[in-house]
Amino acid sequence: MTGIIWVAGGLAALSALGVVFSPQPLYSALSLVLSIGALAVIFLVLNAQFLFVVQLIVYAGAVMVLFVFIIALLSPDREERFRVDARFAIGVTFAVGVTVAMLLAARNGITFNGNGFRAQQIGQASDPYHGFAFDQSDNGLVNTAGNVQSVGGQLFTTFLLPFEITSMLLLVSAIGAVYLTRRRRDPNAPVRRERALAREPQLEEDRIEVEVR
Amino acid sequence: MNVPWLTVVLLLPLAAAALLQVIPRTAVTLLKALTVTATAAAAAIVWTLVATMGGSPHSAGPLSFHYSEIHQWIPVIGATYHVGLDGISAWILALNAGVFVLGAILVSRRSTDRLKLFCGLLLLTETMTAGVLLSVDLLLFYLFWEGMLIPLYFLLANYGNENRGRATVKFIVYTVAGSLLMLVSILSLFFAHGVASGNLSFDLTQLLGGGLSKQPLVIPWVNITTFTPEQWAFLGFAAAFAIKIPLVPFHTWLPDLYESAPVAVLVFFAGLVSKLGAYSFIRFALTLFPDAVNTFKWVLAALAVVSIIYGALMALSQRDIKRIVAYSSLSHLGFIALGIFTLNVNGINGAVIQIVNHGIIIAALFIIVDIIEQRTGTRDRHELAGLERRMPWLYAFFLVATLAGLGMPGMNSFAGEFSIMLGAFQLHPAYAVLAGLGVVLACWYMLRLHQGVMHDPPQPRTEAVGDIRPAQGLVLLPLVGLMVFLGVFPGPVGDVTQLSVKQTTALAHGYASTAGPNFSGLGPVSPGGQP
Amino acid sequence: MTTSTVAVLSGLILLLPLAGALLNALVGWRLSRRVVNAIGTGSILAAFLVACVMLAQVVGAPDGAKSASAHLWQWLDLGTGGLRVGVDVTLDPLSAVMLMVITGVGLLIHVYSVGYMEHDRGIARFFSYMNLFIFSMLVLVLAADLLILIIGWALVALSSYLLIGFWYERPSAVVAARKAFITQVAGDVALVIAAFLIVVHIGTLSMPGIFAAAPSFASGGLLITVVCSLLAIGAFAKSAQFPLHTWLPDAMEGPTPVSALIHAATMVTAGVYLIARFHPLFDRAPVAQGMVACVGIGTAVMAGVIALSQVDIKRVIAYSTMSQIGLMIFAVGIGAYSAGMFHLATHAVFKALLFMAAGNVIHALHDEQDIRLMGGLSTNLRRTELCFLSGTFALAGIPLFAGFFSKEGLLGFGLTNGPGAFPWVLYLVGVGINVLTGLYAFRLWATVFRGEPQTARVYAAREAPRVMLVPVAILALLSAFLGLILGVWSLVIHDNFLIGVFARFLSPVFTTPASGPLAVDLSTGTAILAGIVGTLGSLLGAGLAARIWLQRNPDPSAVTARLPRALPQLAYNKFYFDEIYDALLVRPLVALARAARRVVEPRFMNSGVQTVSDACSELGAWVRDYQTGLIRDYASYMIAAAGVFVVATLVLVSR
Amino acid sequence: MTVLGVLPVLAPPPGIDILGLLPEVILAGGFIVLMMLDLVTAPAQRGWLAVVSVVAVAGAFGATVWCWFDAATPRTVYFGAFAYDRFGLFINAIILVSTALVLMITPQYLNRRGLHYGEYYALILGAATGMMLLAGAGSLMVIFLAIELLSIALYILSGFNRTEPRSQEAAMKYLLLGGFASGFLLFGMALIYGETGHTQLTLIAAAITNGGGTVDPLLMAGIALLFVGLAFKISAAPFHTWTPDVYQGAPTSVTTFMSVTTKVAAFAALIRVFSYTFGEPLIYDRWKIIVYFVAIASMVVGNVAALRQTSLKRVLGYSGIAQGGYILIGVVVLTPAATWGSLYYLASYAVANIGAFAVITVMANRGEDLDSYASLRGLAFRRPYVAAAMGLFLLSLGGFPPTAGFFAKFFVFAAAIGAHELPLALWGIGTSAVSVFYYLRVGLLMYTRPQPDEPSYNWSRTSLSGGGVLALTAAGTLVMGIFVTLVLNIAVSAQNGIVLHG
Amino acid sequence: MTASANFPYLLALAAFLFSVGALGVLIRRNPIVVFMCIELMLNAVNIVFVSYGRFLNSEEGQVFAFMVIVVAAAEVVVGLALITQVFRVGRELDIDDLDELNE
Repeated sequence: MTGIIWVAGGLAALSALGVVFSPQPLYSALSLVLSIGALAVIFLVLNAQFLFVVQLIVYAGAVMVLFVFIIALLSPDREERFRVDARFAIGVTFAVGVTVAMLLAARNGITFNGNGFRAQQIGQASDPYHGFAFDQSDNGLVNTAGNVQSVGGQLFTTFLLPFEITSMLLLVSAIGAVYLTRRRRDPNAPVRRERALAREPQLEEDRIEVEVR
Repeated sequence: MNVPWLTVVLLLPLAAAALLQVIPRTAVTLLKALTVTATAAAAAIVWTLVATMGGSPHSAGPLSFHYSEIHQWIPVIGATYHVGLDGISAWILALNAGVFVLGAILVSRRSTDRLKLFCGLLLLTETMTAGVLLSVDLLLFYLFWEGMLIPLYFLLANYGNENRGRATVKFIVYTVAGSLLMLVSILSLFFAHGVASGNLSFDLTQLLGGGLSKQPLVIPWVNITTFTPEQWAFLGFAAAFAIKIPLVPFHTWLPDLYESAPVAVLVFFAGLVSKLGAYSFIRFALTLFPDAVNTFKWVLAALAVVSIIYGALMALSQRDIKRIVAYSSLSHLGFIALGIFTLNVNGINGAVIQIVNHGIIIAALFIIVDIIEQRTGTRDRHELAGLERRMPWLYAFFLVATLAGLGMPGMNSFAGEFSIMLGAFQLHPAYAVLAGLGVVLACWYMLRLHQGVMHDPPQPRTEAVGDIRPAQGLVLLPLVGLMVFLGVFPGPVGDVTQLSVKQTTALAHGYASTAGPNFSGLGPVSPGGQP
Repeated sequence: MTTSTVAVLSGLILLLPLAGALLNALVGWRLSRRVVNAIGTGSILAAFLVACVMLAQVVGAPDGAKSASAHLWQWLDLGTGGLRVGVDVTLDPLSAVMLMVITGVGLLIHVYSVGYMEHDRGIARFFSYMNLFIFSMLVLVLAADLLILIIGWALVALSSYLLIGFWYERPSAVVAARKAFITQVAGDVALVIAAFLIVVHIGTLSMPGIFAAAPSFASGGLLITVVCSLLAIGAFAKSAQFPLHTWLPDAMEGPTPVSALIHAATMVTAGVYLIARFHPLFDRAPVAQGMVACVGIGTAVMAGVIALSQVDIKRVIAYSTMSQIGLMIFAVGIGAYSAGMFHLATHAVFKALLFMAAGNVIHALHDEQDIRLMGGLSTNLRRTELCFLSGTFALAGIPLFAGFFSKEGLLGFGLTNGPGAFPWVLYLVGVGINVLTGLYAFRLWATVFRGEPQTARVYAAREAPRVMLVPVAILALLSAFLGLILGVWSLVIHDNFLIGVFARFLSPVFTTPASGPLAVDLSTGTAILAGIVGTLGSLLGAGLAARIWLQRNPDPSAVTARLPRALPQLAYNKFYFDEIYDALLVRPLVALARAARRVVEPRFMNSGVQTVSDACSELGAWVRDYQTGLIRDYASYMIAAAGVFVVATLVLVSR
Repeated sequence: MTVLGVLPVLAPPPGIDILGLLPEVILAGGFIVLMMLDLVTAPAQRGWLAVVSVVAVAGAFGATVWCWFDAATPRTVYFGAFAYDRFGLFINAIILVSTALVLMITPQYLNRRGLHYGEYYALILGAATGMMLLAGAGSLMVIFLAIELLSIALYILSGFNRTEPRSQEAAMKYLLLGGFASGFLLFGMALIYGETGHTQLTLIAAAITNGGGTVDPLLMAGIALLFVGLAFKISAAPFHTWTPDVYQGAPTSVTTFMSVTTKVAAFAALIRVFSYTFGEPLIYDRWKIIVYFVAIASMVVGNVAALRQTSLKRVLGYSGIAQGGYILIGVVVLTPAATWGSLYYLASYAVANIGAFAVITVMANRGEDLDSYASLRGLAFRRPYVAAAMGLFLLSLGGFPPTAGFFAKFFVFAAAIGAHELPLALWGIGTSAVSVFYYLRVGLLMYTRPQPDEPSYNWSRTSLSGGGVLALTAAGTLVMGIFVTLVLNIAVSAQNGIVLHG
Repeated sequence: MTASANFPYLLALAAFLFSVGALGVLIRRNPIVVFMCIELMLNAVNIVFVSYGRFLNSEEGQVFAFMVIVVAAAEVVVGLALITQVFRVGRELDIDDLDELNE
């Protein structure tokens, strides 16, 4: 198990670097697919079979296809190499810092044996879900193979509200996507491109006023 | 009788302002008539109240009010609608009512295009200033104090000469900065009192006991010992009031603003609004922070003296006659402030008397300067001369106003300045002597102003001007009459104020007083002086 | 003499001039000249009659009840611990004398003005101011409260200011008026501060109260010395004494009747009155008294010297006035209150006379005032000359004329009762002044009326109309005989020949335990000798003047031309006091004011606000610079902040 | 039983209570109805969609009022996922009133700008639903989803003007940065969930309280990151940078909507999470530092940057940042008074800000937003009442009595001083003084007579509904500034009624 | 437990992915790639959720991760629609071009 995690983790990390640093958007997209897949493997190792499936179908399947489709549609150029500037420095510092800090914090701040791990104590102390009790043992519900059913049950009971919100969310994004991309044939909608262009001088005026102020 | 007169005084102008909105803007005469009527009605009520308020006040206590009303307002934080009229506020309220009548009358034909707006704002300002004078609850007071800026802002921003924009913003930002510091002080006091007494209140009469710590505040980490919380709170109040009065070096908004504002605004702005700082000092700062006041009185009195002399010097070096009057106002307000910081009966009484007097004088001076500007088209001292022959009536009015302005004995301001200087003398003779220097300087610049405009052979601009119209004379006449009348009979003012002033002074001295010569009793009054 | 009588009479005498002033001021411009004249002089005539009644009241009152006060109304009452001032009036011999001088001389001058101002358009204004002056002066002398006295004191200055600047289109008049007023205000301030000291120490400003409580001041102590010095400074400003004297000569810019009334007869002597009135305090402050005496006599000498060098007829008289008042101040400084007051009274008469006679001359010469352009006027202005001569004799102290009695009285008192170890030093100076007085008095008369006419205008000069001559004549008679009558009367009642009756009359006021004798005691040989020496001094001066100037072509600078150049130069330029004050006071103040406007206000006063506002604006520009519009920049800010926050919390955990 | 188990709504098991969601459900229903109606509405009749949406909002408001009385004892519904309490309902009311006001001024504006499409109303209602869910969110998950719901709707609305590059740019910025911020938010939530074992706020609070005297570094990191995510939504410095750009680029009616409601909803969540979940002293002492800093930074940056602006929308954007800083004071202070002070602040901010933006909206000309300073010049001479109303709103934002803004600031500063956080109050006061400068400058411009050589602007006539909105907001500004108790009492009982235990 | 011992490294991996994604947002100019980087960040979060859920024995983490995926998908839909809309008309695919709104 550990080995799989390490291999998949390493792969995910490498492909993540690929996403960020490959000059071709398409390569980035493919790297991302790879990364997502590697993460899916980790999910599987962690007994999240449901997520494993969702990750592959929704993410690697639908979302990434969409990405690739858009890349194809807009056919972006190869991006010029990034410059090493203040932004880059901030980003790298943050990346290194957060990773190291998280590693240290996780190692030192959390011990799974003993009293340090508070969440577990609390979980045992007060069980929140009366009707849908967990098996609190280490080989409990989560660990049994095939937790799709239990997660699904949770989605329709404990997490009903979030689930419903999700539906609305998708509806909104659907409307939005349709609205944004649809070409209007609406006679009532005056398209005033010239207006948009005509704003330029206005802007200049604004700028001048800044100076004069 | 159960008529809540104070509320009526507050609401009457407001109601009139609302009523104005339904009058078409073309009905100029009606608009003006309504405004004048409303202010006059308010004035009639106020003057009747003041005239009949003799005798002992209704409520006893450390501060007593002849008329007061109290209602719940924001119970959650213990804020109340508590208004009260006592000897100190009475005369200033009377002045308030008067200057607004004057302002309403003076609304000139030149601003007819937006007369409605002007009248509405004027009435709103009256409500706000009256509220400042009547509030006993600190939060209510702050509400009016800051709220006053709104109509004033619109008035000053709308009417006046082309420089008004900058001047107005400067004034508002300056005052707001000071007021906000006062707000912090009010809140500190409120909580300290709440913790100490267990009940929340913004009522002045409740807060008098203090509650703020008198231990010096130590800034953590750097370990610097600073003033006590009480002193800090006092400084917050002082900042707000010193800016409003204004004391040097917080005065820089004043000349610009006075120069740009139209006369109809100036009569009540210079005549009253700037005095509210002085009034509030007496009403709130002295009573709430006796220890701090006693600590800082030396500095504040010194600032007041600096204001007197600095204002006089600045007035001496101006060419613009309106600016001369503006700086003279600074100088005279220094006198008022000096009277307050003496912390004795004479000084504070003098300050109250002088608030009223100076309101009358400065209003008259600004009206006169405005007339001169209208007639000659200039305010440059060097282009004006020889108006006496052309405008004998104006000359006469101006003469009286000038004399009153320079503190001529026999004029109204003498009574105030004498008691102020006496109070200052009791604080420390040096203050009185320096203030005396201010009097001499005042004499110099006021006479130079008056003579420069009125005497000498006429200049091209002053050759062909005519005398003031009878209507203008009728506006000036009561002012000038009051200058003389109150100079000869200042007694009534003192009669009304003395009880409240005594109470305030007692409060200001009521706690551990610091050093300073003790002249609390001026000794026996010789029978020769009394009937 | 009851309180109510005093109240009624005082009210009446105050209201009459005031009513005249108001009437003329408000409606005078619509009335005919005759009516204006009638109002102006009539009100003073009425006041004079009331004053007579008041004098009679005082005279008729029994001994020990010569003084009465009345409370008119409460001016201000600030409660216990505060100021209490009543509008109180006192009628006593001292104020009665002042009332007579003010209304009497005032009446004559008003009558004279009718003629003098005949062609002036502002006659209503003039009479209004004049009446106001009389009113103010009456307030001053009747006041029984120091604060009311200060009010009168300032009102007097005001009327003086108005009248000096009466011809307001003359720039020099305008400046002179302002100068006079500012000087007066400086004196007022001194007076006010003295009042503060008094009220803080005694607790009242009521004059009877002050005098009653005077013993509570330590005699000769610092406090009383300061109080009296301040009072004296106030008096000096009013009476044009060194160092506050420079306004008086300039005040001659006013019309001549004004000079006669205000700057000779009444107002300028108010300082003498003040010190005399506050004698209970001065008696306890010998140092202040000495200061007053020295200043008085010093001013007398200085003014006499200057008078000798001047060529303007009115200025010569003005300096002579200054000199004579110096003598009066000297008198009250050494405690010769009665003598000082007597000289005040006689001086009022003869100096008003001189001014009015000079006015006649000026009038006749169409506003010519330079004595070098006069001469030989005695042919055309014979009556005026006679009157003038009477005044000159009185001024020079020629025996039996009014001035003789008063001046010798006070000088003799100085020798016998003067202060310090060597009273004769001051006396000798006084004799010197007598010589000087004789010199400049007769110099003026000689150069104006005698000799050859210097200009053609002199030939065309006409005698003044009757309305101007009659008052002058009355005064001439008075200055010739007033002293004599009183002297004879004194002799009749076996009293001091010089000022006996007068001193007796005033004695209820000045008799206090601390004060010594009231008048020179002529029974001693020293006193008689002093009188003789003093008189000889006066005669010597007169003789010298006659010798120098009674030539065919009297030269006004006959004396000074023979002296070393520096001295006449100094004297002619009034010892450069104006220039010194200008350099020491006016210019620095103006420079300071200019510096305040040009440097302090913009650089320092505004800088605080400006700095804050600039800083905010700069900060705003800085923030705006970081608002690049680039998403990546925005994201980098977020990341940086988030990183800092996470690290911060982690660090804080380990704390 | 199985059937009922599948349809828990019909026979809800314990913990599911549709009544608690009534306003949200009504609004979501309105959203769906509008979506449908849009398909059958003729372009010229789209004004009716506004009417329908206002009706939906009114219905939701009615439900909110009913719930207010029903929720006298607060509780959570949906297994702790949603708080049914007066706190949330108070926020709901603000959001609904704001939404209704925005909807009233919208049709005219959209018509002028040629943007009148039916999706607009659906999206507005969708966003409003998300905000209300955020206001009542009782679990991290709901917070996240509600934020995303409202965000996605707003992303689209920002770019609603598809032909205007600036609008598109604004949408793009908002979207990318919003997604970026969501990452932080989620990371924080993940850490919090992991360290406490729960996503339900009440349980998290219990876990922290029971956690003993230790502070978990990862929990703190999670809290910090969660704050970053929320700070982005309330546009607090230094996470504010998108605000002025998006406000300026988005159609004005959308700016009006989101400048108020998003902030209000996000603040509700912020207060619920930070003040009432992470309030345990040991934890509080640590996150306080961050919020303290962010509050001060927001006040300073917002006010100072606004000094140098020339666009009214940007100024109001920066002013909104500063106002956020003031409200954050109420979060830092952590006393009941601070909470109801913040609530009062939110209400007053909503009224004044909607009013101010409504002025820009109703002024908008055919084809362009008149939001530059130059275009304000002389407004008072042509549209005196509009200018007066604008002045009033600016004064309220500047904190002048007797407007609502004064008492808002007052309560917040009072809370700070009462909790001995004087420096915070002083920062607030100093920056308030600075803010007066630019508020007044705008006001002054309206009252400056334009020079003859300057272009004269053709401000639109104020429509009935636009005028009504201005009148309502102006009246609200004044009423809240004088009859304080009307709203204050509600805010206090909202604070008292907040859910603390499941 | 071996899985427990891996926990810190999983967190570190998540942190790494997250921060690399953030770095990508900072340095990449193609909006599509920026979007991918954001997806990367969200994925990183999912690891945290799942691994925590695993060790806490709760399904909440998985449910949360599921929600994240859904939201990410929705966001991508809107985002890509917007990108096509913004950059359809011959504009270079570069977010640095979007700097008209800056003051």
